[in-house]
Formats: sequence, C-alpha cells, structure tokens
Amino acid sequence: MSVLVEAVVTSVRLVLQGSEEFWNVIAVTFEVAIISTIVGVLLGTPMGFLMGATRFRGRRTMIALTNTGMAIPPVVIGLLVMMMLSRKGPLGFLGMLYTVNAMSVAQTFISTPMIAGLTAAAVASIPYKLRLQARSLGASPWQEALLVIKEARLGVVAAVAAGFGAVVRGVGAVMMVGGNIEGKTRVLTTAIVQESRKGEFGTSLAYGIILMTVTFGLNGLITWYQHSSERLGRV
Amino acid sequence: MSVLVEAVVTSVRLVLQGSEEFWNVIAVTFEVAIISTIVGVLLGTPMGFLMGATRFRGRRTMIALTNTGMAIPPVVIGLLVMMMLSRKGPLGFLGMLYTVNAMSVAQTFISTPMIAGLTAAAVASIPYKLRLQARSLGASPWQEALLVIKEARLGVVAAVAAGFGAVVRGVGAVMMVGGNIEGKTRVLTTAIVQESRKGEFGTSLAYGIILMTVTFGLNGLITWYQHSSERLGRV
Amino acid sequence: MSRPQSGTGLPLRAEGVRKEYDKRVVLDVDHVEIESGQTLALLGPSGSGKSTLLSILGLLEPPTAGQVYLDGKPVSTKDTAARAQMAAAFQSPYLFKGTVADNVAYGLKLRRMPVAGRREAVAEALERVGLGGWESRSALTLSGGEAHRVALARALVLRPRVLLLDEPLSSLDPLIKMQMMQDFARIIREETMTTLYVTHDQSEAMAVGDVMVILREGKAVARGHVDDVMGLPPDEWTACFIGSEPPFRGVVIESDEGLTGIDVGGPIVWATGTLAPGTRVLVGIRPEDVLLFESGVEIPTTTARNQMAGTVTAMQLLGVMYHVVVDIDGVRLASRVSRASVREMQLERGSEVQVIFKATAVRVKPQEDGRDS
Amino acid sequence: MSRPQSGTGLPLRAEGVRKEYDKRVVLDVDHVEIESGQTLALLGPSGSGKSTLLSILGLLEPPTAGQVYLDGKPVSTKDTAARAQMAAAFQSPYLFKGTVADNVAYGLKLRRMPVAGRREAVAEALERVGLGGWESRSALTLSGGEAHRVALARALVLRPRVLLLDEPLSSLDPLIKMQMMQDFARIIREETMTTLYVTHDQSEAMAVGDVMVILREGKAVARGHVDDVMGLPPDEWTACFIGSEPPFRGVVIESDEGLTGIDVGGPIVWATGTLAPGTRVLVGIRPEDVLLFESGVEIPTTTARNQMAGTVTAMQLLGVMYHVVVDIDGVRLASRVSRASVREMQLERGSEVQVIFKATAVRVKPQEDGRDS
Amino acid sequence: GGQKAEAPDESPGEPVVETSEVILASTTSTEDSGLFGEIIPAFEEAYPQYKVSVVAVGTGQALEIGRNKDADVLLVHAKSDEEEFVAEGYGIERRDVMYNDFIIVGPESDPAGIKGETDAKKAFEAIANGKHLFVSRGDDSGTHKREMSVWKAAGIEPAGDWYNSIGQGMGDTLQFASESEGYTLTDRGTYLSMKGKLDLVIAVEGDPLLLNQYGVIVVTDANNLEGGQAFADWVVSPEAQDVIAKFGVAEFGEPLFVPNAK
Ligand SMILES: Nc1ncnc2c1ncn2[C@@H]1O[C@H](COP(=O)(O)OP(=O)(O)OP(=O)(O)O)[C@@H](O)[C@H]1O
Ligand SMILES: Nc1ncnc2c1ncn2[C@@H]1O[C@H](COP(=O)(O)OP(=O)(O)OP(=O)(O)O)[C@@H](O)[C@H]1O
Ligand SMILES: [Mg+2]
Ligand SMILES: [Mg+2]
Repeated sequence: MSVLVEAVVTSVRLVLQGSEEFWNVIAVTFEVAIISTIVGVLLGTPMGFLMGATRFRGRRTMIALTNTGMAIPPVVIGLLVMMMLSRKGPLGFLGMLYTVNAMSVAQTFISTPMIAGLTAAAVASIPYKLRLQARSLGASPWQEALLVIKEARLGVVAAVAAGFGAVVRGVGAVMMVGGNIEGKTRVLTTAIVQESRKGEFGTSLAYGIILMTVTFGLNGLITWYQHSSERLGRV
Repeated sequence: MSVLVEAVVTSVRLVLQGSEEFWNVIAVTFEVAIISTIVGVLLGTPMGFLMGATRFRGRRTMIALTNTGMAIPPVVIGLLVMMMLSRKGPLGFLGMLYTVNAMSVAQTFISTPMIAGLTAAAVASIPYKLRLQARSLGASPWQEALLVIKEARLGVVAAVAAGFGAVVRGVGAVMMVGGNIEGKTRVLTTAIVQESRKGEFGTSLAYGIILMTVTFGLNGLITWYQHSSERLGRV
Repeated sequence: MSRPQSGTGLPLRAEGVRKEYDKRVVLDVDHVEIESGQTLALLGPSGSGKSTLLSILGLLEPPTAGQVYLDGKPVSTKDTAARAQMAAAFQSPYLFKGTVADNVAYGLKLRRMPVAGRREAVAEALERVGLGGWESRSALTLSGGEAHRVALARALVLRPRVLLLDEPLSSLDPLIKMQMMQDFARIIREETMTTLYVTHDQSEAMAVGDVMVILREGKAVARGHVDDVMGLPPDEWTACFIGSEPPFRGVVIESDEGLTGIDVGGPIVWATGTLAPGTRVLVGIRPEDVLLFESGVEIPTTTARNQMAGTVTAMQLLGVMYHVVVDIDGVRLASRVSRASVREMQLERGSEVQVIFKATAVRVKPQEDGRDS
Repeated sequence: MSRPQSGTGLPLRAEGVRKEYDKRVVLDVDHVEIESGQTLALLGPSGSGKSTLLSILGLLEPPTAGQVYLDGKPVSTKDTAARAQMAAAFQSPYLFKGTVADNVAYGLKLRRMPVAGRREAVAEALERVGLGGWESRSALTLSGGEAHRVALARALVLRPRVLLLDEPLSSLDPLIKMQMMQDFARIIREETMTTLYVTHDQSEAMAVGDVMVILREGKAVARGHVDDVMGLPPDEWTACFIGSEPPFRGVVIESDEGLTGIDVGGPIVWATGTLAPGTRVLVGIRPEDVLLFESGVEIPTTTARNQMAGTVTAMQLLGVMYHVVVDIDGVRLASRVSRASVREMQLERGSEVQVIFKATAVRVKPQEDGRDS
Repeated sequence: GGQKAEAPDESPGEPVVETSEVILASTTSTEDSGLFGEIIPAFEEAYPQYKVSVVAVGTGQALEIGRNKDADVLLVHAKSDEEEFVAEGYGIERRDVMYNDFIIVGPESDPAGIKGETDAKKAFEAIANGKHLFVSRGDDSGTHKREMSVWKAAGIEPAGDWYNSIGQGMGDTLQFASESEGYTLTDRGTYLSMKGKLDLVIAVEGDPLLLNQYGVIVVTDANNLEGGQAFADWVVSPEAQDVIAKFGVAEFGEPLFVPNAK
C-alpha cells in the first residue's frame, strides 16, 4: 500500500515544513471543534440532565428528538445554517457566511444533541435516593444537578468525547457554511475531502493522520481524567 | 423561507409519488444503516464491556483509541476501505467496490467504535459488587457480562442510538465506496449532497426531512424500549 | 399524648400524612409530632412505612395527602430553606464518589463553611463515629458498617435543628453501637436537636428515645413515652412486637405506705405508689423483671413483694435468653430466662414454677375509658 | 479446636488467607474451616474483615495470600463450577433490575431449571422470608428490610451446599428476625447446608451458630463452639465484645455428687460436674445468669448454690437492661439488671450487693497450658 | 464596503493595508486544477486592497450562491445557465475568460473501440450501442450539462446499467471510471492533474462540440461590488490572460486553459 507510506511521509513533511497555510488549517480546525464542543457542553448537559434525571410531559418525545438530532446529516445542518446566514436569509445582515464563526455555529448544532442525548442516559443511571440524600443535606436543585453530573462523570465525559468526535468528523456543515476557503475557513476535514476529490489520496490521508493524531492526544487526556476516579477503587 | 416550504412539499410529493427509484434509495439507506448498526453492536458491545468492566494492560489506550475512532472522518474511512477494495487493492478480487455491501462494511467501521466507546462508559457505572453477587449465584463470565449489559441497558441503548445516528448521518464513506450510483448505491445522504451540489436546496432538504422522519420513528421505538424499565419505578 | 393545636411551636409536626404507591396505601398516620430537643423513636416491622414517614417529614417525598409543619408553618418539598435546617442519614448509606472527607464535608461546603473550620468539623465528626483519621480513604471501598458511620457523620457534622436517622446503627456491633448510642443521647441533648430516630431495635429505642411511635402497616398503633409504651403496650400485637405480654386489667383493693395491692382477677399484684381503692388500672410487667424459680422455694417478701405460682404455657429461644410465658390463674406473664436456668430447672411447657417480681417492676396506669381498654 | 490435616473432607476450609489493600492488611486468618452441615457464626466489630473473609471463601475475591479448599480440593476464583455449589447474600442487597421474582429466579435460571419448578421454588422461598406473593413487585422500590429478604431468598432458593450470609437479618425487626432465625436453623439442618453466617449480633450467632469465630482487626481472636466462646471468652477484649467479663482462673478444692467447689482466689464457686481436686480450671458465668439482691437477703441454697457479697464497680445502660459489674474480693462478675431493679435497689457504683447464681450457670473448663491462660 | 479582513502577510511596523474580501464562487474542477493558485496572488498583487476567497462548489450551487448574493463574482463554465443567470438580472454581465476542452477518456483496453475518434457523437453512440460502462457526473455541473448536450446531439436517451450517474465531482468521477473501467467525459485540466493515478487514456479529443468556455459574472449589487467588478475586469485584462496562458505549461508541458477574453 504505497499510498499509506506516502500518507505517513506527507503528514510528517507537512508538520515539519509547517507552512503558515498548514498551521492555519490546524488552528481553524480545532478552534471550531473546541468552541462548538464547549458550547455543546453548556447547552447539552443541562438538557441531558432534564431528560435523564427529571420527569415532565413530552420528555420521551424530547429524548427521541435528541436521538434523531444525533442522526441529522451535517450537510443538512449546513444547508439550514447557510440559509439562515445567507444575505437573503434572516441573519444575512451579520455577514457571517463563509467565516469561522459560521462554522462554529453549524458545528454546535451537531455537538449539542449528541452531548444532550448521551448525558441523559448517563445521569439516568444515578440512583434517585442518592439525590434525595444530597437534598437532605441541603443541596439546592442546582447543587443537586451538579452532584448528579459529577457522579455520572464517566458517562458524561464519554458524551463529551462523542460530541467532540462528531464535530471533528463532520465535514458537510463546515464545507457548506465555511466554503473551504484557503487560508481562511479551510479545515482538515474539508482539505481531506478536497484532496481525495483531486485523487491526491496520499495527501488526503496525511491530513487524516494528523487529525487523528491530535484527536488521540486530546482523548488521551480525556480518558486519563475520566478514569482518574478509578484510584478511588472499584465500586 | 420559501425553500423550507418547497422542501416540505417536495418531501411529501416524493413519498406520495413513490417512484421505484425513490423507494430504492430509502431501502438501500436503511439496509446499510441497519446492517452496519447490528454488526456494530455485535462487535462494539463486547469491546465496550471489556473496556468498561474489566481491567487489563493498555486498557486506557484502547479507550482513547476507541474515542478517537469516534472522530475519524467518514471520508478517511471511505478512502481506506476503497483502497482495500480497489481493483489494485488487496481485496480487489472481491469486486465489491461500488456495491451496497461495500457501503455496509465502511459504515461498520463508523458504528463500531461509537458503540464500543459509549458502552464502555455505560457498563463502567455498574457496581462491581453487583457483579460479584451475580457470580456468587453461579453466573459464568458470559452470563455475568450479559447481566451487566442488561443493567446498563439505558446507556447501552443510547450507545446504539448514537451508533445508528453516526451511520445514518455519515455520507463521506458511502459516497466513496458506494459511488452514489443512481438506482444502485444511492442513499438519502448521498442524494442530499448531490442535490445541494446542484443548488437544488429544496430537494436536498426534502431528502433530509424524509431521512429525519424515519429516524425519528425508529428512535421513538428505541426510547420507548429504553424507558420501558421505568415502570419498575425510580431507582 | 393528646393532639396539639395547629400552629404550636413544635419544631416538627405532620398531620394526616398518607402515602400511596399506585393505589397501595403504605403510610397513613393521622398525626405525629416531635417536641423541641426531643427524640422520637420510630419502631415498626419491616415494610411498615418508617422510611417513608422519615422522607416525608424530611421534605424529601411529597405525601399523597397531609401536611408537614416546621415550627408551626406548613412546609413542602419545595422549601429548600426549611430542608436546610434538617439533615438525614438514610437506611443505606448513599455515599458520593470521593474521599470520606469529601462526603462528610459535603453539607458544610453547601453551607459555605470556610475550609479550615470545615476540616476541623469533619475530623471531629469522624472521631465521633469512631473513624478518626479516615479523611483521605475512598468512600467507595468502605465496609458496610464504616459506610453507615460515614453517612451518619455526614449528617451529624451539620448540627441540624432537625435530625433524621434511619436505622443508623443497624449494621454495627453492640460494642460501638452502645458507645455511639450514648454519644447520640448526649449530643442530641447538648445541641438540642429534634430527632426522628427510626430503628427496629427496642433497646436502641429505649436508650435514645424520649417518646416513641410504633407503626404497623402504615398506621401508628402505639405512641407515647418510651417507658409507657414498652411497659404497657396498648394491644396484643404491640406487646408481641416489643417482646412482652399485653398488660392486664385490675382493680386497686388496698393502698398504703406507698404500696398498692391490685386484684388482677386471681392473684394480687403489689405495685409501688398510691391509688384510691376501686380504681380500675392497667398493669404491665417487663419480662426482664420477672424471675422464675422452682416451686416451693422460699424468697423473703422484702426482696420481691410479688410471689405467685404459675404454669409455663410457652417457651421460645431468643438467642441468649428464652422467652417464657407463664399463666397464673388466667393472667399471662412473660419472663426472660437464661439458657442455663432453663437447663437446670428443666423448664418446658407445663412446668410448675414460682413467679417472682418486685413491686417496683410493676407499671400501673389508671385506666381512662376508651381505646386502651 | 485443633487444626485439621490438609485434604480432609471438610466442605469449606481456608488456610493462611491474608488480604491486603494497598499494603494495608485487613485480613490475616491462619485457618478457618466449616464442617459439613454446620454453621459457622463469624462475629467481629465493624471493619474487622468479616465480609472480606466471606468473599474470599465464596471464591469472589482472590486472597493476597493463602488457599481456599472445597472438599479438600484447592479452589480459586476461576472455578465457576466450585462457585456454582455456593450461594451468597451480601451485606447490602444488590438486587437486579426487574421484579422480585426475576431476582429470586436468577440463580435457578442459570441452572436451567424448568419454568414451572422455578415458579414454585420462588414462591416457596419468598414465603420463607415473609414476602409470599410479592413476585411481581419491582425489586427497585422495596423497603430496606424487604430488599434484604429478597436477596436472602435469592440465595436460599438455590439450596446450595455452601451458604454464605453476610448479616442477613441486620435490617429486620426482632419479631421476623427470630422467626427467620429458627427457620434458618431448621432448613440449614434439613438441607445440611454448610453455612458461613456473618453477624454482629450475639443472640443471632448463638441461635444459628454451631461454631463461632470472632475477628478483630483481621485476626481470629476466638474460635470454638458457640457456648464455649460465649461462656469462656479467651481474653479481655473478646469478653468485652460479647458483653461479659473475662473468665477467671481457679483450682478445684472438692468435688462430689456432681457438684464441684472451685477456689477462685477468694470466694468458692460451685459448679455442676465432677473434677479431680487440684485441677486448674477456667471459670465463666454469663451476665444474664447472675442475679443481684440487696445484701442481707436470705436465699435458700437449694435454688442458687452460689451466694456471695460484692461491690458494684461499674454500671452501663444497654437499652432495656443495665450491665452491672460487681467485684467479689478481686473476682469480677457481670450481671444484667432491669431498669426497674436498678431503680428500686438504687444501684450505683459502690453499692453493696448480694450476688447470686446457680451452679448450672457456671461454665468450667480444665485449663490446658498455653494460649488460654 | 464589504467584510474587512487583514492581509495575511501583515506584520507590525508596516502600515496596515485595509483590505476587503471578495468572494469568488467557482467550481470544484476549476479549483482542483490549481488555476486559482496562480491567478489569485497575481490579482491581489495588482489590487492589494482586495483579498479573494474562493468558494468551490458544484456549478449549480455556485449559481445558487450567486442568486443569494453570497458571492460577489462567479467564474463558471455553463454558458447557457450563465446567460440565463444574467438575463434573470442576478448578474451584471457575462464575459468570456478562457476555455479548455472536454475529452472522452476510457480504459486502455478501449472496449468500445473509439480511440482516435474525433466525433464525440459517434463515440457516444458506440458506447451506448455496446452498452459499455459510462460514468456521468450527474450533478448539473458544466461538465455534466455538456455531456447531456452531446447525448442530445447524438439523439440518445442514456439509461441502463451501463450508464452510471454518480452525482460527484470530476475527480471522484474519474476515480470511479478508472476503478470500474468505464468511459467518462472530463475537462482536460482535471484529467491531466490526475493522470498519474488513473488507468484511463484519452479516447476522443478535438471535437468543437467539446470546447469548455469559462465565463466571469459580477453579481448584481453584490456585497463587495467594487471588488467583484475589479476581479472581473482584471481577469479579462491582458496581464491576467497572460498568466492563464502560462498556467500548467511547467507541470504538464501544455497549458490547461486557453485565454480568449475579447
Ligand atoms: N417507590 C415505591 N413504590 C412502591 N412501593 C413502595 C415504594 N417505596 C416503598 N414502597 C413500599 O412501602 C412500604 C413501606 O416502605 P418503607 O421503606 O417505609 O418501609 P420501612 O418501614 O422503612 O421498612 P424497613 O424497616 O424494611 O426499611 C414497603 O412495603 C415498600 O415496599
Ligand atoms: N477495596 C478495598 N480497598 C481498601 N480497603 C478495603 C476495601 N474493601 C474493604 N476494605 C477495608 O477492609 C476492612 C475490612 O472490610 P470488611 O468489609 O471485611 O469489614 P467487615 O468486617 O465486613 O465490617 P462491617 O461489619 O462494617 O461490614 C475495612 O476496614 C475496609 O475499610
Ligand atoms: Mg426503611
Ligand atoms: Mg461487612
């Protein structure tokens, strides 16, 4: 598989040469991924808590909707966001289309349902009595929610990892609202698509390798954190 | 947003007219999604159990790798699978490229890490003593694993939903190894991409609406099952 | 105990609380109240609704019907402020992930106590439950009893106005149990905490409880001062539950120099105290106050005023001791007899014995008409 | 109890089992064994290693060192087959999601029992724990005691050869506790199950246990027949733990017609049985066999052979009864006295009393040299 | 007006040149040919006040973007659509910029025996009659439209197993054809740039029917009208035409595009 070799070589070369161009792609890629993950966490965890740890009418529908949200093709999200941000669209005046911010917005629509849906399942596994115990010690609803999320940490962190993965991998949306503009909105995934379209499989995979390497690094940290609780012994 | 209106109208029309063409797209879409999800479950849940409920050297690395697997862009997976199946590739003799099976294979690489990683987190939340209790009642390792997965049901099902979502949404891989051949390997997502390339945003969204509707139906079932345990009361 | 008016300053009071789970009534208590600084011991068989009542009084579960009052003001599960004055330790210790210290400090953190003071308070609370210096141990790998004690410390450390304990000592050995019971009794008095103490162990109830409520299938079948309830159980079931025989009715026939003779229909029972002859009374004697001797033995009445002949009608081994029921011309008395004595006296159903108990051991209660009779 | 040879047919035996958690030794027992059909009562304070020992014997946790034998064959946590002959109920009931029936039937399902028989067995087991007809109730919303009983039924229903129970009754009220204790005693005998019974309640231990091991900080400080251990605790700590005083040493001075007089250094203690004069013995008396009377009271020696004057040196309220320690020229005896008697006799430290106990209540053990002395 | 963006090569000290962004919507095949790598820098050198952002999409999408005024200027190759676009008033005017030509490529084995054929219609007929595998982009791109017009001219309604419409970019389509040993219609530029990785050879070329005319359109009252106008004017200017003429010679030994601005 000469291509694989070529890919590895290219990836190394890209990193070592490190053209401004290249670093810009890296920067934009993770800026967008991290921003949209963080916003996704801020929006998703509360939603997840509501769906997983409380009872209200239409809760199941909300859960089903969220799970469906996990399945919306990025292209569709991209289209919708694009129509919003288009000069003809309601938010056109912002002139945000084909900017990094537009990409972050679109990606947030991808990360949020992911994080919400999986957080819901995680917090639902925390025994209700534990929450009563917290209440009985004077925990306010907020503090109780915080505790539950801390207790469900393993699952919640996995949810975040999945959300991060979804935004890192999703290309359709950023392609659509970012435009893959060289030096501006080009990210690793769009570069990968473009290269493979050009038949530059080696380069395409090279970008893939770089993306995966960085992601692996980040996941290493996450896993380390996620399981740091294990020093407390098996429960 | 006239486009949205157009989209809704078109989606209804597509369904009502129901050309053979169209139903074939639907059929292939969910054949691939369901097959790759099922295989993903068969491969992912055992992996998830190992990572979440057992201790072995390199376990954390495996978890980090799996989480990274959740982030591999479908295009990359598509590329790799394509290189495998390419006439010049090692599995070329199978002549599988540009077939529905090729798509299922590629999608399985997407669903498996997703399901494995999230299952791991879910089963890790089951108290170890509960497993000892099962053992003490005579459960074999297999039966014990089964029990743990049943106990972690909420999380595991969420994992499956996420895996299903990932294959439903991911377009890069099927585009690459399926080729989006009209009447053969075209699926909803590839159709969506194609229409948006043409600037047929209405039609594109129409397909999106159809995809989401069916997915919502399936998720309704899943949610209903996932929470049927609630009749047992809050724990 | 007569029912107090609404709005009195009783720290904790509930009226007409009922709890149903899918139509099944598991709790239905028309009123329950604890006076300031007092401890209410809540007894009852498994499944009688003790924990349910506790979580309703703790504003943790809303009752299906009824109202809880804190200092006379109606309160509900919504009142976080009201709940902040309480602290509970549940039947099973739901410890949070983290260290023992994290757990004990939780409530203090919520109350924004400065770290220094917190550390001190935690150390003291742990000391109190016999886990001094365990701060940094993981809370997840404790033994059953240790976990329970941490949960207990977690509530005690808050020095709440209202303390709710659900079988706090059930998983501890007698040694530390006794020690902690006395410790409780002390701090509860010191801090004048108003306490609900759920237990299924009478000796615990008697050691820490001022008043006592016995639940049976969700209903309060007995309430009152601990000694009253234990000495004069209102009915057959309660008596059986607290391991004695139901009290019997009698009439005072004479009473002078602090001694009262009571005709219980057959033997005359001598009790301390003075009562007008003719008074109808209820008479109860705790089994542990009743001694059995072979018939024909002479015991000076100075020691044990009451001496009568009876027949053993029932025997049951309760671990260390036997529970022996003796019939004295129709009056049933229970006695605790050691295994050794049973062996030596060759006790069995039908054996003739001499029943001996002291005047001071006899509980007498002038009989108001109504539910007691 | 002398140490048996390896390979004997003892159903369950362990040698030199030690368990460490991050370098902390929590269990270190050089040997423990249960004879076929017997029940070993495992006592010890909280954190002494009872549950740890149980899960090691149950092949659930591997010991840091040592070996477990089933029928003389060494077994490990890997031996699913060996474990299949055992069943355990843990200290806290880890119930599975599902109904009560699902839980109780779990082990039977694993053993591929046909549905019909299963249903029947489940019903019977539930009946046995006083939850007859609860099959379809959710296991997740049971009360503490109910959950424990389901966990118990889940183990009992398997009629295992080796039964491991960790404080099975600690969360139950005396009434059902007694009833179930007798029930156990019966079925364990009927089914000749070999049972490890962890508890912190002596009366429980005495009711169900044949032999007994007391753990202290991971070490076995006392082992032997239940009555021996309870009657003649080997040391101060054990005595204190089981709520009596340590036995005292004495020499037989005369012995005829089944009565033996023992000089315990001061008073002469009379016991039943015959022993050669000059024999050095250990003497123990359970507190519940010791009666206290005001000094100067005459009691015929026919009833209570031993009568001596003493001074109260310590008093402690144990709920219903007081634990009173009396000194008889240097010999310390404990006695259980009811609250009433204490009130009447105005007992307090220093009170002069008459100590009375029966010859049959005196446990005598010829003293082998070595660890007992 | 328009969005402000800093020049990338801005460093402290130098006076900051306020640049405005010009969004150029074009096709993936154009971008993939690498042409923009040559002409954009040249333009930005000539007009430092502008910075060009290329959004490369399908032709149809490019026109749609123009209709939404999300682009300032278009460089596409679907003449009739472009004229319609202008006629509808979405664009100010359309000007020819350059052309390259389409070619029919196929497997070395050439099962349809069309190698050397110069008449595209005949070649298509041969393929259709022999039901030889043909790969169509099927994405309404300029290339696709041209393919359809050839079929039309040949009086054939392409359909059947042999006719694969895959709705993808040129690169993907060539890849597909190479893998499945089929024929396809491609622009020379993309073919040359991928030649090395393909098992495809040129079968038919030189038919006037296969000329591929590129046009530039300034979007009516675009967000950055001046910029768009400036680019359009520049790209048809002699110096730009010169850059185009030279592009590709170095790499492929022949130019990829022939400038033909009037
Ligand atoms: N969520 C619930 N759904 C249905 N029934 C319930 C629920 N919670 C409790 N019950 C039932 O209510 C009854 C009382 O429960 P509770 O926990 O108060 O008993 P308890 O007196 O504390 O018993 P124990 O001494 O065993 O703890 C029990 O029969 C229990 O099965
Ligand atoms: N996983 C673990 N890690 C560290 N220490 C442990 C672990 N499990 C148990 N221990 C410690 O070992 C000691 C013995 O535990 P064990 O559960 O056997 O006590 P126990 O006799 O059952 O006490 P209890 O009567 O309270 O249940 C305790 O001090 C406990 O803290
Ligand atoms: Mg309870
Ligand atoms: Mg234990």
